[in-house]
Amino acid sequence: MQLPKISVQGFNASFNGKPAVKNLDLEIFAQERLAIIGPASSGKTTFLRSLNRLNDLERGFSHSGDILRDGKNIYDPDIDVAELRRKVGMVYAVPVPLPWSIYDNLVYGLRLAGIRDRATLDNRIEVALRYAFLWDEVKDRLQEPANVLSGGQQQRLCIARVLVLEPDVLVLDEPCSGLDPISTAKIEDALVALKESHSIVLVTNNTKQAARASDRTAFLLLGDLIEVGPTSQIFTRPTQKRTNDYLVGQFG
Amino acid sequence: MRVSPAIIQRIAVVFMWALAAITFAVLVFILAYVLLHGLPHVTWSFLTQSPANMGRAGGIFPMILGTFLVSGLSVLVAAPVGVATAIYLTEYTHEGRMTAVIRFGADCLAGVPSIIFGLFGFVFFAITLRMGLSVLSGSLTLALMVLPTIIRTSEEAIRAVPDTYRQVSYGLGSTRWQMVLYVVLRSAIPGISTGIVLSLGRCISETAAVMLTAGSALRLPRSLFDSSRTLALHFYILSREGISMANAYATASVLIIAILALNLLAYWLMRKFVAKVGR
Amino acid sequence: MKQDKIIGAILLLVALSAISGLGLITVFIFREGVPIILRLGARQFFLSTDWEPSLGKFGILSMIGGSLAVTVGAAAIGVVFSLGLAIVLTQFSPPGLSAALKPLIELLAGIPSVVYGFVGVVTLVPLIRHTLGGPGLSVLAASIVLGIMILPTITSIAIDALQAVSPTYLEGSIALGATRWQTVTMVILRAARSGIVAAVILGMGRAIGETMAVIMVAGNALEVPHSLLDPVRTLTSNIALEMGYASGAHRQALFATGVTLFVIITLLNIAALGFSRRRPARSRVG
Amino acid sequence: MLSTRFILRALGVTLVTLVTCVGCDSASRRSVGLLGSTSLQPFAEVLGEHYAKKTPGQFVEVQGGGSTAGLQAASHGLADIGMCSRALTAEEIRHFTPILIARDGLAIVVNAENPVVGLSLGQLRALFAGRVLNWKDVGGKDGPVRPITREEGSGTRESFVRLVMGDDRISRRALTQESNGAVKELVKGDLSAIGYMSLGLVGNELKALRVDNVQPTVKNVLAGSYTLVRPLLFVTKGAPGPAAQKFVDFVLSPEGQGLLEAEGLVRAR
Repeated sequence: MQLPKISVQGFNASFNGKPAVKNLDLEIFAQERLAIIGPASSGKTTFLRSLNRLNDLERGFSHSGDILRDGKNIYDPDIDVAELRRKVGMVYAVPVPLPWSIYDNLVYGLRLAGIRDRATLDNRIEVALRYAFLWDEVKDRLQEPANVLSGGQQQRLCIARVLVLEPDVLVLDEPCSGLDPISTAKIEDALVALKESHSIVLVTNNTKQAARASDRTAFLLLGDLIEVGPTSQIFTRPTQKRTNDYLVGQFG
Repeated sequence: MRVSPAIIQRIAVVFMWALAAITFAVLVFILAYVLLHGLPHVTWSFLTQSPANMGRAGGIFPMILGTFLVSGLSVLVAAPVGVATAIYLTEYTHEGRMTAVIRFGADCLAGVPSIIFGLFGFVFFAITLRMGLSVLSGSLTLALMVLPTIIRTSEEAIRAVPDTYRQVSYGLGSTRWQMVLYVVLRSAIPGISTGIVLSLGRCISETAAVMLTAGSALRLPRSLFDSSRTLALHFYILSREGISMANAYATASVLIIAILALNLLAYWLMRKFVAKVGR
Repeated sequence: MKQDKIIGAILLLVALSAISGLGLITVFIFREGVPIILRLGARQFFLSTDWEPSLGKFGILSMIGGSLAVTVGAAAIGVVFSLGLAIVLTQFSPPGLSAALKPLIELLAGIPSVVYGFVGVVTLVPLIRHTLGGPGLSVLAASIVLGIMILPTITSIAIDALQAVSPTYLEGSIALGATRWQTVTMVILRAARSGIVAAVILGMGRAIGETMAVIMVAGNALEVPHSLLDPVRTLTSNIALEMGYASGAHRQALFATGVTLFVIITLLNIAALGFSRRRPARSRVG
Repeated sequence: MLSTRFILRALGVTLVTLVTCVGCDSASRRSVGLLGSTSLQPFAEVLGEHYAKKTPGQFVEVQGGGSTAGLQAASHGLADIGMCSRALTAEEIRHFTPILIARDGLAIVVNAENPVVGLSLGQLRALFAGRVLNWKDVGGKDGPVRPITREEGSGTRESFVRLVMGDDRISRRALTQESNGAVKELVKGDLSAIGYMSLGLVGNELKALRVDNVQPTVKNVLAGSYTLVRPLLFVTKGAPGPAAQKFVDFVLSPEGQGLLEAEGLVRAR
């Protein structure tokens, strides 16, 4: 069995003393798509934002336990948080293009990392845009403002913006919540291709999407991990009653 | 007989529109009064020559330059300080005792009348720091005076930048400072500029504080340690000493046109800003 | 991160130095002005109307009274017009028109005070003198000029306060059968009350601190005014009139006048701050 | 990016400006600095203008501030010469060297429509002290008297008090104006007003009253018959420096005196 890309061990997270994630143990492997499902406020997003330490910026956030990435605890004091965030790329529920041109959006992360070489920038952008199935749509209009793109295009731009940094983990927080079925399908297709070279964590409210677009599924409820397993098994033969209740629509 | 509420409303609205009409009529009257009396005397040579015969003849070039120096320098000093303060308040700390102290200080400073700034600048900059009545004393005094405006408008502009932008920037691996510099300031600059432009307008209009700190020398200032008379003060002296009404009106016209231009600029920047952050 | 901590510390330092200006002002004004108040006694200084610097008499009661008179007058005029404007622009005007008129109010705030004073002297003062009598330079003239000058301050803050009232109030009230005007007077003004009071207080602070325009139109006589048509001297004009010449005790007394003004205005500011609810802390991540 | 460039550029400009300006010393750039009486300021500006034209490389910087401020400035070295439009007090004479550059008649002015043509010194005193409140008591039309005075510390006011008021105090109801021009405007527009100002500034829109039957004219001042006269002084602390002395010499020369006379003042000698 291969080593996990990310290994979460006894991880707790709380805001102002109120626990959001409780004693979580979970492994995320390379080349897999892990879906996290669960009703609202069950700690999905908190968990996701712990993976790139975005929660550190929230007031009153505290945590315990370890999250190992390639065997190294990401909460160690000698971790370069900026570097971590580049390698654990995050896509938000609502597409947020910065109010600049498409090109500036794409190169922003690279410039932050100190990469200025024009050829490298252009090359990385093309690769990322192709991954996100956006290249053909924007290759001739990179200097146009990003907010003229459609919602689906904007979200794929946001994915590409993360991909130019060549992350090895991609975390997506309900990336298709505001999108139409066609845009959603495009993003799900992109994830299939991306999984070859990335670990993908996909938080979603849409159980059908989890069933379609993931290899394994984890079910969180009120901060507790109830069950995790291959997607096909979770959706057909959940071992926990609460998982089954959720999937048939008993709550949430 | 009871008057119906609809009629009362109609009367009230007519009354309030009348008040509004009077207000705008006063504005138009003041502008027209000054410009009609003054513009005929504003010629190219009036703008480019030095005054002669204590301002009875000649032009106002030294005052234009003096105004430009005093206001420009004060904004140049106040803007970085004010914007930095606003950044601190919005991006580098949480609401707490420190922000309360800073905000209270800024609010109090905003209420201090200009004559007090003048007294202070006179004692502190001109005498204690031995800068004399000079462009430097005047501009530092004015810088202190417009600081609260710059802090407040910058803070508002920075707060208007959506939080999601900050999230995205962090997510792409920026430090806080990079985020502030590249995302927040870049979006907030039109809004911040609006405050700076309005502050520039206040500096140009100010009389009491510059009278006590920058002095009233008629000559072209050659250095920041020279005294210089600003346009507003020149207008005041010309009109009050009864030296030359024509030149007083002309000076006031130049002043008013500068203010109009700055207000237009501020308005344009504001619209640009609103369009940018999509409020 | 370490770099961010350093930058944060630098920014804090800048912020503190920015407001240290207030401390410096307080220290310098008080250092120059307070000794003479102590020497003469607060009674002699604040409660006497006898101001005769050449005889060593420094009583500023009439100036305090004068400042209050013109400030109250200005507030009365300013409030009526500002509230009317604020209400009509927020409640009864098409949005396009309001958007076009608001910059004009800003412009009114941008006109230099010397220009207000001057136009007041050449138009308003003779008008008062010929129609109402008296010297023209008067409490009334100063109140009108100051009223116009503080109008933009009060109006813009009042507009903010009125706009902050939740639209559900309006809908709820209209649904109960009230007219828009009834809603404004009974619901919206009440909800925006504290903001409006803060606006008025800040406006009064501006009026009491205004100098150049007041010197020009108030007449500056030392006698306590008995009517609106009498001339009046304010704290600010007392300072600006005599500062250029003053030395020794006279100069100290003028700084003490400044101290008085400073204290009054700071109290007004604190009152206004108390009334204007502080903006709620932003829920923030960055 | 835009913001960094902008901020860096702004900082750079500030720094360069400050450095260049700290480098240059202001005193070396002006030849003579004058500060003081606002009554004298316009005349000094005229003198300075001609002086600068006549002697290339020389600049005269003139500041207002008032007579007393002028004395202080001279004593602190803030200015080379203080300007004073009143006689020095006994105390002041011990500290300063006065140079009489001209004399100035003090004109009593009323509205041109006011029928009164002359007043005695006593009547004048009673009007300004507020003892006489109606013009008809001094031979005018029925109507209130509105005395207009200058601000405390003004050389014009102090001269007026010394020459006219004696032990009386100026009425507290007197309107106080901060400049000759403002007094002039007010008297021009108000039938009831009475004020005082420099004879040279009266112009032809106001009526200058006879005092004790003497018409206020330059001739009468020179002859000594018009008694409301004040000295206009340049004041230095000790002997003036060479540059200041050269300017003083110019002012006292026939050319300088001629300029002052043309402005309506009365020559020093």
